[in-house]
Amino acid sequence: MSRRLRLWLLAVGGAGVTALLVAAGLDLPSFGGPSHPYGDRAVRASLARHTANTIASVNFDQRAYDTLGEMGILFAAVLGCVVLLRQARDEHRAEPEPAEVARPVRRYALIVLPVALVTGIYVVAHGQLSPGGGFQGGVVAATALHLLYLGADYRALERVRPIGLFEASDALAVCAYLVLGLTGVLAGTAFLANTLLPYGTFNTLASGGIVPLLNAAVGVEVASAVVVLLAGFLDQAVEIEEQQGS
Amino acid sequence: MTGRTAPRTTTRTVLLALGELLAWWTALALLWLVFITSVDTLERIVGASAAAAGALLARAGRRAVNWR
Amino acid sequence: MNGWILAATVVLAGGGAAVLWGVTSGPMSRRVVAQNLATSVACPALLLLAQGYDRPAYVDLALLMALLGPIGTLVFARLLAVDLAGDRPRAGRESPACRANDGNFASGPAAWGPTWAAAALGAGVVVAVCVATGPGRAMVKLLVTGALLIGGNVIASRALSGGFEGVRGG
Amino acid sequence: MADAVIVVALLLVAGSATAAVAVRDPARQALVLSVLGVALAVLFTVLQAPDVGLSQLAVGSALTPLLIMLAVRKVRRCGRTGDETR
Repeated sequence: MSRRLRLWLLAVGGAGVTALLVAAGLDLPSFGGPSHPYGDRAVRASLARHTANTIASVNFDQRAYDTLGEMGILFAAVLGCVVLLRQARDEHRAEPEPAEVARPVRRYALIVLPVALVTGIYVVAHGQLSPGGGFQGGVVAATALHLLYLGADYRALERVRPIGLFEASDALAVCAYLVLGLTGVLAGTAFLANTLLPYGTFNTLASGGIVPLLNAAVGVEVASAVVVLLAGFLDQAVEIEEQQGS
Repeated sequence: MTGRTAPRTTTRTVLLALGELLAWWTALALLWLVFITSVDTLERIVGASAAAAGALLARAGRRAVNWR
Repeated sequence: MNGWILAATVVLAGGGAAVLWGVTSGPMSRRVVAQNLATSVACPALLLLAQGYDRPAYVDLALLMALLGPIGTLVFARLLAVDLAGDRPRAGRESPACRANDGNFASGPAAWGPTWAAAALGAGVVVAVCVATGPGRAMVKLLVTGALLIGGNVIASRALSGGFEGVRGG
Repeated sequence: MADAVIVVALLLVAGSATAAVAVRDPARQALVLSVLGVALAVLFTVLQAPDVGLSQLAVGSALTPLLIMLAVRKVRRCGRTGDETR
């Protein structure tokens, strides 16, 4: 195909997409209007199940099956990264060099490390009450751990990060989500149906039935997955070297 | 000589470790109380566990950095 | 639209434009300083928005911003340490001409101007929001956010001006 | 007038996204990308979607820069050892 033809093809395709987008844009309801058919129903359903944060109710109750799929995507993506970034036969591990970091930076890292972990757990645990949830809190908790690499060196991080444990907890958290869903089937209702647990008092930690438990499972899964993913990247960037002269 | 001083050192190390953990646990539990809006029993239990995890990580992190 | 949201708009427009200009032009040392400033502009703006929309739950966003923003800057300071050390004017042969080339907020001592300005902005916003909230646990949460923001920014600036000079390969 | 803050956030996102595409060096791109993450988080907040804003904040402020910068370092190291061997 010549360059000229390709450009023409691109122009025709672009014009078509533009026309469709403009047509769709003209048909949209106006910005910030009063009519929210889906929103009204979602809010009503979430209030009926005593979940203060409607987003958590949508993610972990009304459409919990979608979240299972997203969790599977993250799990598969991290699995793929671990396979791709493994130590190949023509590579060897070099001991990471110790680093001298300025003292205020090191102290900041050591102080913020537990604060960030507690904040991450808070975001996971309060997912059904305030903005946040398993994904956000899990990422914060996993980021906290890597302050040890930033504030000191990779060896310090490796000492507090038993990677096998994180791989196992990643898989176990996915299993926990599935088992929580299957208990619904065993009890005679649907997969991932939020009917087993009491809905609790509105706006307390125990409200929302199954939502806080699914939130916790996702939180553990995301935190472990991020730690395992970053471990693959850090190994490649800091430790693994190509064999000299190969 | 070393055999006689060893137990005292161990007790002292254990006390120091407990003190460090307790200080971190108190600070982090107070932080949790600051974050939340309504306080009830379950909230206290979860907060205490989160603070304990944070205190353990704080000590592990400090030891990992000071180790060399 | 109330005064809080107006203040947030002003902070976002002014600070955002400065950050965008700084992060897209000039030497690497200036770009990382601008990236660090993004945190200290966005976090006060988020606090003002939480107050303006009258939703205390939105303070969580500012809290996470204050916690994670400096960590992001530390990532750049650590992994770009070699590039930044090359950019930085050496203390020995620091001439006025060499300084003038680096623009108005280059690395080294000159980066402390915007850092303290951003810290003052953060402190001012936190105090204003605290006064509006009144005493209580919500106020302590705001103060914790402010402390994390200002401390994190100062430490990140310290890291950018040679905090990782002892780091070679690791 | 009430939408001024939304307009400002949208302009910031558009500006930083364009800059992220226009800058060519991966390390500098990562810097612009982290600013884009902050701008997106603010945009989601002013559009009253704090959950999405929190996700963007958690991923965009520290995790994505770390992944990109580690990949950049690995590529640079590979280039250096390749030069030495040759």
